[in-house]
Amino acid sequence: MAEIVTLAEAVRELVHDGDTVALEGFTHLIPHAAGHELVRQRRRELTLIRMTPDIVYDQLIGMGAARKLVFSWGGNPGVGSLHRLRDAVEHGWPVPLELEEHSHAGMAAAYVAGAANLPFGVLRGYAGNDLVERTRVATVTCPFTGEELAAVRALRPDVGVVHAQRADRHGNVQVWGITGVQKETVLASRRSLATVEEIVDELDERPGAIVLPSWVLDAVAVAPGGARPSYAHGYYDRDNEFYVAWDAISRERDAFADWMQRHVLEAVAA
Amino acid sequence: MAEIVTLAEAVRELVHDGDTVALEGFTHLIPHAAGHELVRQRRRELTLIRMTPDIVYDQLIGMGAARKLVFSWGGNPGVGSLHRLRDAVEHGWPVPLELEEHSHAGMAAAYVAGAANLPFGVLRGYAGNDLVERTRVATVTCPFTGEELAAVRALRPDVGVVHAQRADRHGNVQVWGITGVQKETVLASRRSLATVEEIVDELDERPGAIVLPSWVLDAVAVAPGGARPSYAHGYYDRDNEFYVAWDAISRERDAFADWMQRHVLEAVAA
Amino acid sequence: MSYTAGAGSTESGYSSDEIMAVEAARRLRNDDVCFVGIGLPSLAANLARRTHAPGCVLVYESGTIGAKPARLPLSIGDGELAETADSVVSVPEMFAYWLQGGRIDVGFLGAAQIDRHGNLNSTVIGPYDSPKVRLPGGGGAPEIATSVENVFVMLRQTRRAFVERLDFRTSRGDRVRVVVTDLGILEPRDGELTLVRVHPGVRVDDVRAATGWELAVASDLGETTPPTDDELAALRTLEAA
Amino acid sequence: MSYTAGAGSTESGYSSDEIMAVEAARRLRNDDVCFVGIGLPSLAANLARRTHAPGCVLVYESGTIGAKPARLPLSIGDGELAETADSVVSVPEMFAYWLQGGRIDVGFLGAAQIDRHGNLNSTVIGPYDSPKVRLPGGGGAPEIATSVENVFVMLRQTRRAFVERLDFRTSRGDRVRVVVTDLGILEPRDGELTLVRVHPGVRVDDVRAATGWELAVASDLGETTPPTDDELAALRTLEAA
Repeated sequence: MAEIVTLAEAVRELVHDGDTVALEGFTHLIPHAAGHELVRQRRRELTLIRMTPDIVYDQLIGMGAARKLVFSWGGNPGVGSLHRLRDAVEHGWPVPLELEEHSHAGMAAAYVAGAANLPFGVLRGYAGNDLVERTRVATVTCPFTGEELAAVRALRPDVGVVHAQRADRHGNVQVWGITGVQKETVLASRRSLATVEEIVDELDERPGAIVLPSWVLDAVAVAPGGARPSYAHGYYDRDNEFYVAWDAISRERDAFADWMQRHVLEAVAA
Repeated sequence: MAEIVTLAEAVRELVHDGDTVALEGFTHLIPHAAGHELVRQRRRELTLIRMTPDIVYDQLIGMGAARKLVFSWGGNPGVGSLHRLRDAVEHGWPVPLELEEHSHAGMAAAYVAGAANLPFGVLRGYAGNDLVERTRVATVTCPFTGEELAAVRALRPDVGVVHAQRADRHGNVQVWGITGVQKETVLASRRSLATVEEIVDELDERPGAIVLPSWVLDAVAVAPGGARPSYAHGYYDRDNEFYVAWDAISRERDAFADWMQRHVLEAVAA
Repeated sequence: MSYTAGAGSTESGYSSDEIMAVEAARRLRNDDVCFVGIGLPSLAANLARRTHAPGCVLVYESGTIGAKPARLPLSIGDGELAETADSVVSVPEMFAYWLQGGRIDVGFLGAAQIDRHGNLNSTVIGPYDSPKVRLPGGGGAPEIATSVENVFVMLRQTRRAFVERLDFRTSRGDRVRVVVTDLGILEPRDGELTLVRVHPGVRVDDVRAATGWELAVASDLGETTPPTDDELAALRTLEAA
Repeated sequence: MSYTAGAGSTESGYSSDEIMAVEAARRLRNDDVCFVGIGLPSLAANLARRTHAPGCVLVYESGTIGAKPARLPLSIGDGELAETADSVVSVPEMFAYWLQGGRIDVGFLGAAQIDRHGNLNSTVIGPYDSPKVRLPGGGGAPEIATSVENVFVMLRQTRRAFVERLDFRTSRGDRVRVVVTDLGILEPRDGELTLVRVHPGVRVDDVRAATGWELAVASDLGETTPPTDDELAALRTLEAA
């Protein structure tokens, strides 16, 4: 059963230095508030997993929280590069960053395998490209047809973190709109945290909603606006202007550090 | 794009003698009307696939439509045996029936593989039982951990048939309530048919609904009550009494044949 | 899985089905997530929810997670299960993420035959290729037996069912924690199902006579606590709904 | 995939982005199911829906199937895509059932580098382990390139982008049917990308100068039909929304 706690408590309890942590949310419901709490609590040596590392991972990487990134597309969607990610990869600043790079299809299959308690996932993928030499991909042979397919090792993060619209008082969590790989992230992870916009008495039905039962989560924390500048369908829109603005904020190390100091380190946890 | 046609036309066009046909619907939305049309059109030598062959498959088997059954649980839920299935297996009446027997988990994985265009599915299954010698299960070794897992050959039916609540005039089909393996059945099959309770102008949103886009279906046919004695969530309830009554109707060959003559062969197609 | 609903009221004021349901229900804990079949398992799990274990989560293989039916369903896919569930998932997801994913604490199984190791047969009586009786088959059982932590078996005890040698092994028995029968309770001890409780009024010899192998009996054999008035009242309310 | 939105209006009354979007849109058919990236591909696909191909189905990798956005999304997961979609599925389902499942007719790709065989690099400039420029990476591209029937590439033509040898091969080129650039149209002929059309006002030598390999030019080289007034009007309405 999920305990309903503060975000600061949840992060303190669930995430330790050196952990493998997945903060997921495919464009929608990206858990920014949880990422900022990791920064405030000065987590280090994390292996960060995320299909689409974007601003929140740029921030974590720029603050030196990560030693490794497992990902499939690392950019600022619709804008361009992530400058802190590039600085870490290109110049090892502030600390070197090891990469484990996948395709979206491969990473999705790896999450599915993790959620399904399988050691590997199978896909028609990684064919005829150089990724296969750079990532943990193997080959399996179909025992019926002899065809060779790609195998990816299951993702089993120490901690999975997602943001969702709301929870009830038992800690059952409801998500709607684009649900991405949130369910797989929670089910594949050893421990899991959902931040939510609000807690309500009753999760009345919403079209397209999925429910993560309380008993698959360890903690639920209220974090209103916790996805910003990403969005929470039905609560607030994506702050497209901030995504564009991030390009300038993050380009120089000093400007980035100033921004983080003012907007994250000196901010109060939800 | 799905064509909206009569059930008789759809079956005539899509299902041929000797085809491999899956009529799915897990307890809910079982495509009885489509099964009856297969009986009326006297299809023969079918390989019938279904996780839970129940009354409609008992009827098809008793009428001699099938030469093979691929399944994982063949009974009358909450009641007992399927007498026509038993008669075919135990006495070869009216024609011998070959069995390919799975577990639910194995068959679900095989449908998923079919829908995902993979030649096989992987599961932790078929362990320590005699099924493995009786079915098409193989072993794959995890290239990362060395663990051995079960592999099932993908299901790729010639025709997949499902029943759903409704379609719009473009042939987009909406299903809600227990959705079973309906999506996988349609996506795994070379040709597919959805029967629906009704056609509406607009598929307004329903909690828990999935939509099968028109362009993954070949035909949509209106068949009001087409799941009876199974049920259509939001339209009519399961006819539990008929499930109980079927035990007596189906026990003797003559009584069964009479019932089929009166209720299926002499009935008019929807 | 299907269970025959044969009741058969006894002089003691409750039927053998009722004591089976009560005994199984007592073994469910408030924080258990339970994979429920139709018939006695569903009765037992719903009874537990109405008595000591209101938090017990019922999962039906049709995809309904956290179902809270007011009436007992006839099938594992009745509409009420979907209407009252916290979440309804597809059947492939149910078997991959929830069962195989290790999310289920307790799974109920029935069968036509059981052996002393808790292995079960729900496939066929006689040879597979020329069966005397073709049974419905495994369904969810093969993987329930290997994916849940605790398997509870509910089965009427007869020599035809409790056999020295199965005609077919549908599921393995190594996670069977208890076998609840109409005569008593068996639990694995030293790798073999052992009679640990008899129901009130049942003699050990009755149980031996209903078992096709030489039955091990626990040195600390006890008697089942009869269903309480509260348990019976809750059970009958449930059955009447 | 991200595309730089650099417009650059020409004397001819339309920008190079506009002719690229129009030329890509013209190649979409009314019954195509199209996997759309952000930027120019999204512009092209939405333009096709508003002109000759209203039935064209837009699929975004975020899981939105049949999205009908009124405004152009900035990301592939904007809320409007979910709101207007026929169906929203999970990301794993999108890649397994829909892309790998062979349900998509046309996929758009961009890249930082392309070679004469249509192989693409969107991963890194320079050596992988000590890159000059670390690019965002493959995302959906590696499997789009092998799972859809027809790959359409949209890319501004420069010697830096059209290279003799990729620094990294992110996706293979054997399903690339057309490369739409700001200078013209390339199609594979005899296993090599060949210039088959130049845009109005562009000379073949301009295209050669912007290509890092010795460019093959079709013997039947033609000129692109300029965007019509209707196309430009629809495009600008879309961009202004």
